[in-house]
Amino acid sequence: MATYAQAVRMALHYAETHLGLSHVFGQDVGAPLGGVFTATQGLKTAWNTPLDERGIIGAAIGLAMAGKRCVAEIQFCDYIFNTIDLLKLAGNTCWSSNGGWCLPMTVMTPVGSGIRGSIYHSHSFDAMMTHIPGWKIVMPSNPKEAYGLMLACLQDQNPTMYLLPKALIYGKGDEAIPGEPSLDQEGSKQLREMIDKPVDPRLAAQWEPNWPTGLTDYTVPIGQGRIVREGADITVVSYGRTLPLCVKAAHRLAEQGIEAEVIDLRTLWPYDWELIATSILKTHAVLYVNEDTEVTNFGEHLIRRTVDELFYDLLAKPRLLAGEFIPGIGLAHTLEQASVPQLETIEKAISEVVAGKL
Amino acid sequence: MATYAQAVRMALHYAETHLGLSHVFGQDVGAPLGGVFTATQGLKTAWNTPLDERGIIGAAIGLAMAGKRCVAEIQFCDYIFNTIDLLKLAGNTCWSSNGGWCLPMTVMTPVGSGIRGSIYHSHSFDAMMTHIPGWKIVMPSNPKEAYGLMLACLQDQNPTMYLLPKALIYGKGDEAIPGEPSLDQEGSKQLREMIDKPVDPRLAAQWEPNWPTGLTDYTVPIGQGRIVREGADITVVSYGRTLPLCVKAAHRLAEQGIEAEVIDLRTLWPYDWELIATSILKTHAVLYVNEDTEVTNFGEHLIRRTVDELFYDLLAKPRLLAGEFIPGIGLAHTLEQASVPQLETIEKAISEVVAGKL
Amino acid sequence: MNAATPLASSDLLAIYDLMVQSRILEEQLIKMFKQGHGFFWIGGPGEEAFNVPLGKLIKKGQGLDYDFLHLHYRSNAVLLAMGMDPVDPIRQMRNTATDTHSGGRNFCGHLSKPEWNLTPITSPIEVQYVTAIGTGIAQRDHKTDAITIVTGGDAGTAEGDFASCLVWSTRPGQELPILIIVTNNQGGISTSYATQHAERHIADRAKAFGMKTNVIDGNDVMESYAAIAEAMHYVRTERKPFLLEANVSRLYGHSSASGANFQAEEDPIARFRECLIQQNVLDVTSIKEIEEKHTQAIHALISQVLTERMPDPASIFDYTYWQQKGRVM
Amino acid sequence: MNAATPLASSDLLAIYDLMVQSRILEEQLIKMFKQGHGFFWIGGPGEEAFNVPLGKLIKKGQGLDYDFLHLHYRSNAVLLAMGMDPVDPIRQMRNTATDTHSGGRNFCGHLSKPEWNLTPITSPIEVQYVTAIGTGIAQRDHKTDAITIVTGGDAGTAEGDFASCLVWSTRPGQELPILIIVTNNQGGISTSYATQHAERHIADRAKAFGMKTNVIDGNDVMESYAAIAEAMHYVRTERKPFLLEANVSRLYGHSSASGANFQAEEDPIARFRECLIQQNVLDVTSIKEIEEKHTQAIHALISQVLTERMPDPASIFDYTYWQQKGRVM
Ligand SMILES: Cc1ncc(C[n+]2csc(CCOP(=O)(O)OP(=O)(O)O)c2C)c(N)n1
Ligand SMILES: Cc1ncc(C[n+]2csc(CCOP(=O)(O)OP(=O)(O)O)c2C)c(N)n1
Ligand SMILES: [Mg+2]
Ligand SMILES: [Mg+2]
Repeated sequence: MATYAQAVRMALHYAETHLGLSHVFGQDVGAPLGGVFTATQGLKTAWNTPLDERGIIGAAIGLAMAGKRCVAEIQFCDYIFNTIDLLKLAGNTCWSSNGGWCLPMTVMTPVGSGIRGSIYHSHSFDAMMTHIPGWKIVMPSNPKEAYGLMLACLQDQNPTMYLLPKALIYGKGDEAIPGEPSLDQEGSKQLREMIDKPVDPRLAAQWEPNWPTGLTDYTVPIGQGRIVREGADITVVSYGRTLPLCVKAAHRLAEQGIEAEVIDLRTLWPYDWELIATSILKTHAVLYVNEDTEVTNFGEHLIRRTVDELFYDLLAKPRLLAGEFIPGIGLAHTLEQASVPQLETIEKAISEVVAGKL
Repeated sequence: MATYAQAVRMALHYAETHLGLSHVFGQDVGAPLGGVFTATQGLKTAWNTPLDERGIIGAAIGLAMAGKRCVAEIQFCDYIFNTIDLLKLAGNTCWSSNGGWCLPMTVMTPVGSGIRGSIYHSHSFDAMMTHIPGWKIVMPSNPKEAYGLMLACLQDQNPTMYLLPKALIYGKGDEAIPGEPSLDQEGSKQLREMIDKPVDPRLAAQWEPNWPTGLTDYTVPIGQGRIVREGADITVVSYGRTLPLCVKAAHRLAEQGIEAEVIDLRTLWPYDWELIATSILKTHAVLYVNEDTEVTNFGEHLIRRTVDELFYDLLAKPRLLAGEFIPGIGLAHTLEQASVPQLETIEKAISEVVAGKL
Repeated sequence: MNAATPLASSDLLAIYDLMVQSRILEEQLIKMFKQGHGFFWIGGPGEEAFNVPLGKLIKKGQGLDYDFLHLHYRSNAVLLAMGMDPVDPIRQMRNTATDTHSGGRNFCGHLSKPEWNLTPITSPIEVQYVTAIGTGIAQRDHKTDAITIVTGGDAGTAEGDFASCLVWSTRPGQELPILIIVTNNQGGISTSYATQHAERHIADRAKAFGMKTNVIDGNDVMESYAAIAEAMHYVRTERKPFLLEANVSRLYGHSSASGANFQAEEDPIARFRECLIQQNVLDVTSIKEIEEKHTQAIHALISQVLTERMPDPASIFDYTYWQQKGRVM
Repeated sequence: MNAATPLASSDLLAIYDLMVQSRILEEQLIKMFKQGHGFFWIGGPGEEAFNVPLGKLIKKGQGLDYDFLHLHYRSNAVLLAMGMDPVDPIRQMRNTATDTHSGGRNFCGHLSKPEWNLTPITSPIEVQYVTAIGTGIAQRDHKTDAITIVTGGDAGTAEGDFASCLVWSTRPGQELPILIIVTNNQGGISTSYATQHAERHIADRAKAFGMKTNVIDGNDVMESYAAIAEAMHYVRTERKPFLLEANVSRLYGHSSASGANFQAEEDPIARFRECLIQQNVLDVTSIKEIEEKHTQAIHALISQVLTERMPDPASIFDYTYWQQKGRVM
């Protein structure tokens, strides 16, 4: 049973052996560390860069121009904000050249709170990123789809942004990635022994990964959301760290007779409006949940779209639950909890929307 | 009758002589050019920097830390996107130090379309900027308020972002800045002779500005919008280049019996919600207009707020008219016109919202 | 032509011819701007003595076995020397739908040509110095003599991206085959180099990284040709970076934003012309003929382009994604 | 103490005492992390021989007549040498409401102290090199001997901001009084300097700008003290920048993220201790006494801090703006 980090690693391994992925790079991405979250351990194409985010994104653009498939990592999305011009450039290159150039490149970066990362290891990036045209943006919330969406990115002809919710990174899913050892405890242990680099430096120095042989081209198509839980009372749309919390909240509320339909958006752009709209037409109420700060937030776009297209179908006002509009997430437990949606606040917001239905 | 550029220049002159403004800097901001839009000509504290936006914003932060008042210019907002991390840093410094440091600094940058600026001289910055906590953000739409809001920025203890709609920069207003020569043609000529640098290089080399002596501390408070035109049928909220177009559209629609109330937001953050809400409670319909690209747009925040607080007071669905979600604004006239709101599209959107009222 | 052999008269004449063509083209583009046939002009008059030899020496083609180009907005002459049809910049100036480089979307001087590995020239100063890293990496990994070439102005070297290129191209054991070029015209828009830069030569900044460098008179055709050839030879064979700084003129100011009027700086064409006259390669008649030939040809092209259609408003959505047409959502 | 006179025994002892205090504090902070009394540790064990002299030589105070500090996250010893109460880092480690540097908001090692011109230490690598430009400008314009001091690691010099600082601090006629310090511990988190940097010395990069530089053994107290004093004297009197590169150890790895376990690198305290023993300034008894004194004091402070209150959840909104409390909109 793979963790999220292992799923990414296996997807990258599959891609470097089957899909022509030739460069996986970023700060501490290669040996000895294999990434601060271990997601790039043991990959034959992984290498370490200088400590220079602009160089990293620039290199990815250039590699794509040269026809090379790459995954460039920004160690934390908190450090991507000096490259926004380059992300915009990547997003406008095809358009500016009137279709002359395409940039198949993938940027991967951990986002969000949940590890007590304090001011500079807790940022979200979905709001700003969805404001940049020309990209496709994914944010898987479980290992299996982390695998499948990575393969989708690596087969797209456009720049793709792979947002990795760091709170989930060592967590396991309940669906198997095709080709991984069995889903049980034993399988987890086996997988760990096969593809996790030993912590002991002496063992690590000799170590070679032993990749599962049955990995497949299992792909989650970009642009498709998924109904994670069905329900008739309200549509809850989320992604990333808050998605499993929404599911949990839905289960808890079911005990009180509230049936929430939970959608994992999975792709933030271009997003699955059809799935959302169909669900809202059934439930007549919607709550959007994410943890980016709440002003000029992507959830506000979704609310606008909802109002634009489904205004007269709503029986309650559509709502957004997002991060507080403050300059950072404070280190103390008390502060982090109060800054971004938690299970309790999500549960409360769902109940409130449902209670407000006409 | 001052142009917008002259108004900024006079405000900066007033501030450097009366409010302790000690540094106005950026690319080509000092002599010989005085800014690519002439907004900093003749100022005694204006100087040229290296071609390095990160250095410019960094210098502004440091000057503020040292207790110096400054205005840092980014030549076009199109070139500010590699400094977003520094803007975030400026916005979080007071908060991160738990109130220990304050950063009274002003960044000024031209935004928007309207001069056939093509892909890299037409960008908007209101969406991303309003997503950055800790700043106050203004965007005046006429010379008098350009003056008054600059003085407000220069007296605030926080980082302030002064967005300058470049389409309006050589335009005149119909209200006088206290202290400027008379509002008529003669006054304009006189002001030009007093404070515009001659184009002829030989004259320019000798030139000294002759500042109007009666300039005052006229200030437009940050956080206050203004009703530019009253009306009972719909509230139209805008700022910058599109504001005068909204007013024009309102006048045209009045002939058809539609009375639009037009609000100039003036301050984007913290914005004047009371003014907007009061107006919507009267008109029961609202259109937000800006020209930034439409996904994860600040107008979507305003729609969310509207839905959150006034859902049951709306007789039509609230709407946003913004720039198309494409990677840039094309050079050709046909392309620029089609990419961002114009008089016709604004007029059409207002009519549509009003027509949709229940 | 290559580095070792001196240039034959026919080569010199060909270079001269291209320099004149390029200058006439630029002057006509300025005229188009002044007559209202375009919104903005920026270009390279004054850089022909450097840019034409550069274009001649580029290994032209598509893919890893050809040179990758990350140029800036004064590079029309480079492309003309590579064989670009002069109608291309005219169309871009006029922002017609027929503009093959940007479909009427981008400013003149912002060329893009995948068939020749010309990556899109873009307005933000110096980003080309980081995108060049990527093609450099790809070419380091590939068995070829092709290289990555990146050019930029002097003022722009103050951006961190220039430093990034120095750092990344010299990583020990991972050096990149990049020819880094700085065309130094002693200033940015209105800001002079001397007021902002303590470096005696920008090229000196590369020395701390052990990079080979050269500083040349970019107004001298022979010196430029030889220096470019030598630098290219080094990069092609050693697979390591080289920084070449060329001092050049800027004959019509920064761009139309600063008036695009003639400035009294050294004219590299006049200088080369004198030299060719002295070598008896050129005479008064052929000088006139060359000028007239190009003037007429360019006039004809302008007349043609003025009749071409403007982009369709509905096309604004096209190519946000690869091969996509129409609105996305 | 100043540059010219050799250090008296009492000075040496004071430095040693601070180095030990700092080391014990860091080791106790690591222990707090390992015991779950904090979420993250980063700090400067291994840099004491450089950081304590630096702290001692700073002109401490608030405003333009005192040194402005733009430090990085390994600077606890600098601040202790300036007289900071050791309870401060402990509170930051424990993220209590009583943390005067960030109110429990920021990681340990991220100090901020307006009274001493210590601008907030922040996580993003190298932004301090551009904010330093601003205080440098203010101090250039002010009649004072106070200067701006900026420090950073070796790996981070690959960020463009480091280059920006070189460019801006050497503008001809507008030089800035900045002491630029690079503490070179030969790597970033896991990435070694040798694999990414072709510069023999990082300091060499400043030479192209005509900047004075020095590269020193930052594990040697005497050498560090003398070099810092000399560099400061130059900056204070010449009002020009100076780049000082100090080779230092990193004794507990990068941070708690990499385990925070002891690494076999040269220990500057052990080295200084030997030297003081040989000079008869220290003996075995006083060594023990000093260690015990600090260990006990810090234990007591930790016990105290563990009883202090956590920040109030409602406080998350405070100070988004100057002197503001509570939700803004
Ligand atoms: C990032 C960025 N900042 C500012 C500008 C505006 N601008 C256009 S050209 C120019 C001067 C460039 O000078 P230099 O690099 O020397 O090149 P030159 O034009 O002299 O060839 C400036 C400031 C820009 N295009 N990009
Ligand atoms: C802009 C940015 N990128 C990445 C990181 C993550 N990070 C923290 S410390 C570090 C290594 C820094 O190395 P160096 O500059 O040599 O300083 P040292 O820690 O060795 O003192 C990295 C990559 C960061 N904090 N900021
Ligand atoms: Mg130049
Ligand atoms: Mg280091």
